[in-house]
Amino acid sequence: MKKLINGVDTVVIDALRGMAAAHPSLRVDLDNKVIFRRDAPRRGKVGLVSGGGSGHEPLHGGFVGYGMLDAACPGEVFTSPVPDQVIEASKGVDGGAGVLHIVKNYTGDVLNFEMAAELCADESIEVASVLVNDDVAVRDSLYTAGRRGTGATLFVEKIAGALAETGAPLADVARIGREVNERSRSFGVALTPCTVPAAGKPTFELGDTEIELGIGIHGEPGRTRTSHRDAREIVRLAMDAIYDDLPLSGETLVLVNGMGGTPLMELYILFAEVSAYLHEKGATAVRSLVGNYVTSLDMQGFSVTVCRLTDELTRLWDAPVETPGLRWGR
Amino acid sequence: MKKLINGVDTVVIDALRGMAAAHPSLRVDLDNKVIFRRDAPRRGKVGLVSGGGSGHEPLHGGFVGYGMLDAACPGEVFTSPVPDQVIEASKGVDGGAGVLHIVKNYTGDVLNFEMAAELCADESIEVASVLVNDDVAVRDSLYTAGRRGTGATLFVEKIAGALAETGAPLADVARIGREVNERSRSFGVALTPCTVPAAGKPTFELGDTEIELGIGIHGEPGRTRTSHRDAREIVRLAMDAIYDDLPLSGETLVLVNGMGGTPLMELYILFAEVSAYLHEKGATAVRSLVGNYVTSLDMQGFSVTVCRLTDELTRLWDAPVETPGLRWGR
Amino acid sequence: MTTAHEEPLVDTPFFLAWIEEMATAVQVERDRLTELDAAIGDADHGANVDRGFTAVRQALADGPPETPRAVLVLAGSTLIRKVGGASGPLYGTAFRQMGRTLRDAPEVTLAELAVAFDAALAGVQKLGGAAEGDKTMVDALAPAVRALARAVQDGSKPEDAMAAAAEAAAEGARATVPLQARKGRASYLGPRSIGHEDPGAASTALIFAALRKAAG
Amino acid sequence: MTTAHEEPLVDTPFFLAWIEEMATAVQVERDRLTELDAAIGDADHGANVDRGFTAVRQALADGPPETPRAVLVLAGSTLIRKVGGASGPLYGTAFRQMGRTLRDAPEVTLAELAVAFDAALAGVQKLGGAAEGDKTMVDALAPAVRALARAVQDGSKPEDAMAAAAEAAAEGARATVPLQARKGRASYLGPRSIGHEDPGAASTALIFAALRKAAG
Ligand SMILES: Nc1ncnc2c1ncn2[C@@H]1O[C@H](COP(=O)(O)OP(=O)(O)O)[C@@H](O)[C@H]1O
Ligand SMILES: Nc1ncnc2c1ncn2[C@@H]1O[C@H](COP(=O)(O)OP(=O)(O)O)[C@@H](O)[C@H]1O
Ligand SMILES: [Mg+2]
Ligand SMILES: [Mg+2]
Ligand SMILES: [Mg+2]
Ligand SMILES: [Mg+2]
Repeated sequence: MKKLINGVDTVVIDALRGMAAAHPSLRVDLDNKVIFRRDAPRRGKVGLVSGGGSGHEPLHGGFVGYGMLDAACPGEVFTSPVPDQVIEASKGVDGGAGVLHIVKNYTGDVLNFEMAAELCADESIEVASVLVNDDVAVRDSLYTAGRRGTGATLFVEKIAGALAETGAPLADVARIGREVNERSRSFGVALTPCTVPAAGKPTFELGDTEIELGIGIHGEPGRTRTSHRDAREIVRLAMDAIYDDLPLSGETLVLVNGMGGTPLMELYILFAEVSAYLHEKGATAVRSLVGNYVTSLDMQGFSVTVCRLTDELTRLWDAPVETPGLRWGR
Repeated sequence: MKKLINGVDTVVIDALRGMAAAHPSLRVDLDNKVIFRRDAPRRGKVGLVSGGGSGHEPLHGGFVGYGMLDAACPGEVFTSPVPDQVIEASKGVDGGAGVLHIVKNYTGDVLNFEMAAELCADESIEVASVLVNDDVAVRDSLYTAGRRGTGATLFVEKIAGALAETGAPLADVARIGREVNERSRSFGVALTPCTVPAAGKPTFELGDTEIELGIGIHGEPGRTRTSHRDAREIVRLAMDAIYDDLPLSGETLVLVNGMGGTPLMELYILFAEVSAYLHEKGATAVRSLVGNYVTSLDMQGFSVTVCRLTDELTRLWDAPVETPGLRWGR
Repeated sequence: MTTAHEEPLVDTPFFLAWIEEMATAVQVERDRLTELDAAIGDADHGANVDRGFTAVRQALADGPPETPRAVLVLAGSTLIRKVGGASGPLYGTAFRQMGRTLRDAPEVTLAELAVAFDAALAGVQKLGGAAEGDKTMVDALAPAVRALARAVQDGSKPEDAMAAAAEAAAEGARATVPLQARKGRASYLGPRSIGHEDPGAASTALIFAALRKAAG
Repeated sequence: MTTAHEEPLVDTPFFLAWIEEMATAVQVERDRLTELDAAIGDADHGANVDRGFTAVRQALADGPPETPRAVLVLAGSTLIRKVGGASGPLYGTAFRQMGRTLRDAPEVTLAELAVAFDAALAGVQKLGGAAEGDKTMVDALAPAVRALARAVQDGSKPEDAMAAAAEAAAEGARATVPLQARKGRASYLGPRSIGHEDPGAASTALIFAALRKAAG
């Protein structure tokens, strides 16, 4: 394993040091491992807290700032944060209007955020939660831990963040977050595994002509393994899986997301195919992001996330945002 | 080779289709392979044209837009564009105030841009050029093609673009571009080679415990091969090489740039070390970028670029920019 | 552990020894646990439990509690505070519930310990919602807890009861191999989760093996 | 090619045949050229010249020019317009300069051809600034041009003169192996460029091998 690190045990804290040095708009609490907006808490504004395992950067720390998150709690690599972090973050962003926890649906994330929420309640911090579960590769049934939260997390964070910035109450901010999640679906594909620093070797092996379909963002193998094929066909597999679950039409917001090791050029090639697919179905990508936003360390591959927009969602998407990873309008 | 493409011969055009679909603020001329600002040419404004081989995305196409480039000419992968592209681009952005060509110092880029500039002169388009050659890994001597242009290209494009936006004349825009180049230095390190689609296999082989020092951005091997080591030590090697050439002090602009396959987390770890190194030397990174900006397909590795700022350069760096790859202030 | 009374008693040093054995075991087996997790999860289980029990060992060294209850509650809350992931809250809850069931005395009876283990299992199941057969730590924990209770009821010596629990846990962990996961990350794999041992069940087996070791 | 006159003449079909042979040769050798470029450059030389000569073949098929001059000028400007990189302008200039040196007649003399090749070399050197020994295409081109001129001066038959040029080019390309590059990308490698054949010299050798083939 070759990585640009100082040691497998210090990757998270060393990266936080880098974020602190690079972004004066953030306040990084190295002791508690929490990334705050420098101006948090903001009086009367709902505080948005998200978090999860590290290794998905820029998610979540890169989305802390005006119009998006107030704080992010990075756990160890691929390990959900501990309740203490979430509690510190929640205390630090509570401006009296309550705190929204944005939680990706993984057993670990759910349990740790739940524990934190209970302890916040003990300290009279009002907490609401939005659970993100957009990944159609996993069936939501008695036989699974339910759908995973992946690319839609970014949409939820951006749109709920924009509404919170207007001074909207906690219930409304939570509502819009859930609405975004309900209107969004994702599907991921891997060309290569990734290597967790502490594990020291790739999480799985994949032949030279094989790909994994239906992967999550934790280097886990996907639902099925199949033969590698053209970008056009791979996009069709991904989009069909999404369409089967949520028929697409009208205006959509699309994220073509790299898993960390895929060149931007390839993501644009994929976006062209996604755009053509949508067109065929009578839908349009009126808003889009193409890049590495919700990653899986050095994995090569991509995910595509589609959100069926409403006028309100489009307006909130367009609202100004100023974070290390996403910025416009300011 | 596993890549998310439709065929090795169509990667550039397919990616351009994706850019066209993703960015309404751009006008992509698929026939001539030129990416324009939608509102080009702008009357009275110097037009900025850059270009080079593809495979370095977001450079250059991702830097077309308000406050930066007016057009970019992507060549085939790692192959400089042909003069026709540069001529089309120059014609398309000439608003009567002349055109600045921003050229990275590679034999191919220099020759093709020179030919284009001559033909532009025939058509009465005034052209000035800035040659970017910031890479300290190559000695500028009779025995080399001179220093390569790498990370500083982004600085030149941003800062010259900001000055052009103020309506400054061609000579001034060229002057500031050259000044940025002269005040900037870069050094790159690879952990893995990259794979050029048409070549189908990695450009070199590197052992499990080896790294290449002094690489460029075309998948070429570096100046020397050495053993892998901690991020801190690798950063020291890179920064010493820069410092030997240009002693650092005062306020600097720093780019810690991923080569395409390196996780953002690792880039932040590197940035923490760069920042500590500068501090030790009595310099500060008052402005910075951490991310994949000047890439080499799927290569794992990084480069670091430092520019010694002046008040004027800082002001122009801070000026609004609105491109797919770099955006603030709008 | 003292057996001087009619009813066998388990004392604070025993619990400290148990935790010491656990910390050593997960450290030694860290890579194997991570490899199990790489196959059907996200390759962090070894690192997670190692980080957790190392922190517990440290917390106990910093201020050694005086009762089994306090040892277990401190261990549990340390796990919750240091591990993260799914296993952090689950193991943390297990130890905390175990501790909270006990009287705050320097020694507890074997029967009380059996009840405490039952509370651990109940805590894990309440929090995680997993039943036996879902391919989780519950598949090692539940049979181990049952085996201990049965042995205690049968009047076994402490070391025999704990050995029975360790064997049941190991057997339960092995038995997860052919199962398809229905909880946790491995459930995302659907049928592809079959054929691999569950990492949490494997670490639970280590915890009970440590119990047997601590019993001498 | 006709040799009916006292002085041997080279006609348009010969030049067309030459280009056809070149296009075939670089297509066949595309991967080898790219591998040479991967070792000391950026792994695109095979793709570059293949794309270029395929485009030249197409341009000639679309509107076959009637004179050697027109064939060469069209070939040169097509290369400039389609290749990019360092080799595009350099090869493009070589062919254009060659053509522009010739009279606009359907046949040219061997002596005129030798002069044209000399112009090609001069064009490449003026544009790229490389001297012999810098480990570039010039290391194959210069000796080939000299060999051709010498053979013509010695009154050799066209096929012999071209064979001599081809041999000199091949020898020149081989001789780049031990050199350290001083121009082009390979120069970035410093001493590490030693031990590899220069890709541009290798493709130049192919161009002269094609010349010999076209001569029969
Ligand atoms: N709902 C659950 N109930 C009980 N145990 C669970 C549950 N979900 C996961 N586990 C256990 O947790 C283990 C994984 O722990 P770990 O790898 O540390 O956390 P994560 O899955 O968050 O990466 C699984 O092997 C399984 O035994
Ligand atoms: N200054 C120069 N003069 C002559 N030939 C050169 C010069 N620079 C490069 N070359 C030739 O060009 C070849 C590389 O061509 P190619 O790979 O197509 O372009 P690039 O180097 O731009 O990728 C080299 O092998 C060398 O023979
Ligand atoms: Mg985990
Ligand atoms: Mg090239
Ligand atoms: Mg795990
Ligand atoms: Mg090349």
